[in-house]
Amino acid sequence: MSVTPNHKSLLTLSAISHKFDGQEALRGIDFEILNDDRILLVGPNGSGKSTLLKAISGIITPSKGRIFWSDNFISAKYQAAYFGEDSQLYRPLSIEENLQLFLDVSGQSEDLGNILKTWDLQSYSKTAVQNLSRGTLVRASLARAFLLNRPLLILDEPTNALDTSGRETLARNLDSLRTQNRSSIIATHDLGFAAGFVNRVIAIKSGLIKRDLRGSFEREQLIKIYEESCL
Amino acid sequence: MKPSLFKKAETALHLLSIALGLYALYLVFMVVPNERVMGPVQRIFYFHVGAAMATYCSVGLIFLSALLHFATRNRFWDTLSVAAAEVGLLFCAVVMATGMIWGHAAWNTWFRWEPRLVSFLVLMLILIGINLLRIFGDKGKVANHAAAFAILAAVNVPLVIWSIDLLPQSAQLHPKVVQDQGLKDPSFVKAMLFGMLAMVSLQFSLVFVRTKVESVLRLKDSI
Amino acid sequence: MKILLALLRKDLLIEFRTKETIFVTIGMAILMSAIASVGVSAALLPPAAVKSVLPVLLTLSFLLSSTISMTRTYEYEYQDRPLQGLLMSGATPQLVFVSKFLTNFLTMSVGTLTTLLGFVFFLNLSIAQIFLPMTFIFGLMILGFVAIATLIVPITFSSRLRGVILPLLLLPLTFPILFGGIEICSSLIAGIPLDLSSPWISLLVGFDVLYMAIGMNLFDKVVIE
Amino acid sequence: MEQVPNTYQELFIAYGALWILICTYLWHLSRKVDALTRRDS
Repeated sequence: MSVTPNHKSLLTLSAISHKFDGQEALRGIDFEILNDDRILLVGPNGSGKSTLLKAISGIITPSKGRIFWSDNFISAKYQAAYFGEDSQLYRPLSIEENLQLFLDVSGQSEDLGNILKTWDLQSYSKTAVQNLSRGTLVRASLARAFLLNRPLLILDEPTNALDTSGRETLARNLDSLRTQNRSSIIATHDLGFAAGFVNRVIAIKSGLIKRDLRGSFEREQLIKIYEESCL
Repeated sequence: MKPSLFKKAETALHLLSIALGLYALYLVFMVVPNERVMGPVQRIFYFHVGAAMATYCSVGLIFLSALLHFATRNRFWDTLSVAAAEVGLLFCAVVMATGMIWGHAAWNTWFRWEPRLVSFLVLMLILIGINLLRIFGDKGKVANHAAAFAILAAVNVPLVIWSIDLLPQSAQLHPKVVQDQGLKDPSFVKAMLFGMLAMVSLQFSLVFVRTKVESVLRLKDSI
Repeated sequence: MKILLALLRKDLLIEFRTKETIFVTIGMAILMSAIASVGVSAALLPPAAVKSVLPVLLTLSFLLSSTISMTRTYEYEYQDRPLQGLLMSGATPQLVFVSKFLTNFLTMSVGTLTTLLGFVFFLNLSIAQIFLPMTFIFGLMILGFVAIATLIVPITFSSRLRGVILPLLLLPLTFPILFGGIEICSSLIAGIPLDLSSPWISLLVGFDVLYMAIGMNLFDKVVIE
Repeated sequence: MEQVPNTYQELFIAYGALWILICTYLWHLSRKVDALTRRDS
């Protein structure tokens, strides 16, 4: 996989394997993420997708192997922004208070108003997170992940609970990633959604990488790749 | 270390515990004269102090393995701290039991509120806590949690001893045998020394074997 | 510093919006002081005996009511893993610990104050002149207690016995506070003015500083997945 | 107080035997553990 000149390596995974209470989630993963990669991670349930994403984000430390972030990034433990099945928002607080908290904590001073507008959450901004519908909660959590301007954005099954307008908002924000030169890695079964956006596909099955292809893909190609490598 | 080296070291350790134990028993029962005031029951004293030394040794081991667990990612220190916690609790119970037997014989009360027994009572509660945490801890995180709690507990021991020393003198009833060198006869000191050595060496062999058992258990779990 | 303020604002907001820990603390405080006072007055002790037994009752009620009310403090840090989100967005574990520590200190002080007032009310004690030194001593005790509890609660939180195991782990570590509290309170009640050079004060202060430092450094080891 | 003997021959033998029993049983257990690990790996 030749690295074209203007692509810079963001991070490298070497021999990542992870085992918890007896069963092996990952069995030796090696690949490199470049700074403008838009990766689609596909694989059947239980193939280790979420474990891999949690390992990259730093939530779990893999039992074997290391993750090397390339040189000039801060040496902090957490380098990526992560969205997963936990919304990582405080239930008794409102969306506005939550997002303001995450802005302050990450030392950024973006305007909260337009963040709410881009994710059309203005009408819910005052209600406590625990009273929100599943879709709004996912949008709020996506807003939290997107507002952290980190070099890598990790999205684990973002489209599950989103309605059509939610998916459009997500697609719009993903496109804006391209301009901000931030790479992303998305795990989803909604191949149609990812088709126009991703420039690299990684297929994973029972803890091992089966395919790693670059280029732009149509929906049918993605389905073919998925069927060949994962079924 | 090569496995055969381990095995040699272990046999040496077991032999040492047997030898030290026998010699200490010999000193206590055959050589040491009766203590004038308390008579033969005083002979339990040597193993009471020995067990106390073994308990402090275990607490030291727990503290050390907790620090090293955080310093290195090696899982061995976690198995060692499991073993040290259990053996520590065992010897702490021995200290309490021998203390009470001796207390009952000397002052016919089961539990005198004097400093040494109080600090061991607190230590026993702490060791019970450590072992409880091991049993009921969350499988993935218990290693870190137990190590963190071990550091909290180990740091607490000197504080407890300091606060007991500050207690007004009225509570001091413990025979100051050790401190004010009540031991007239030199064989008393020798017996006490070997009592300590025997108990500490038994403690190390127990920890050694328990660590091996623990690592086998973990091997079984992870297959 | 700005991060600490944001974290404090978050903790206080949760506290006053859900009001769970505050109500549990005050409830436990009133309950403990009521039980102790009923016991004391039922025993028809002469005033002198009440004065001598008061320090241990005060300290015990403080320890027990605080332990039980501490179990609620991490409830919202683990639902949907927001604490993990915070750590991943740049909040250092030390700051999170300090902010939790200060919030818990606040709620526990309210609880202890209620215990004190409960005793004054139920046993109609006249401790007006020693009220200030008493609150100072209890302040020191709460600092040490909360420093340990803020670290142990997350440990027990992920164990199967959640709230039940907390007293078993926490109370043995608070014996120095128990001894210190009883000694200083009894000298206060006996009328000896509080002298800051007494070894008990240095024990309590040493205890607080030591456990705050340990708590800050061990917090991230206890919270990570 | 009547003359209390200074040496306790039979106690020494009893406790000595008990002590040896404990240590050798411990040793035996550890040998069994070694055998177990050899067979497993």
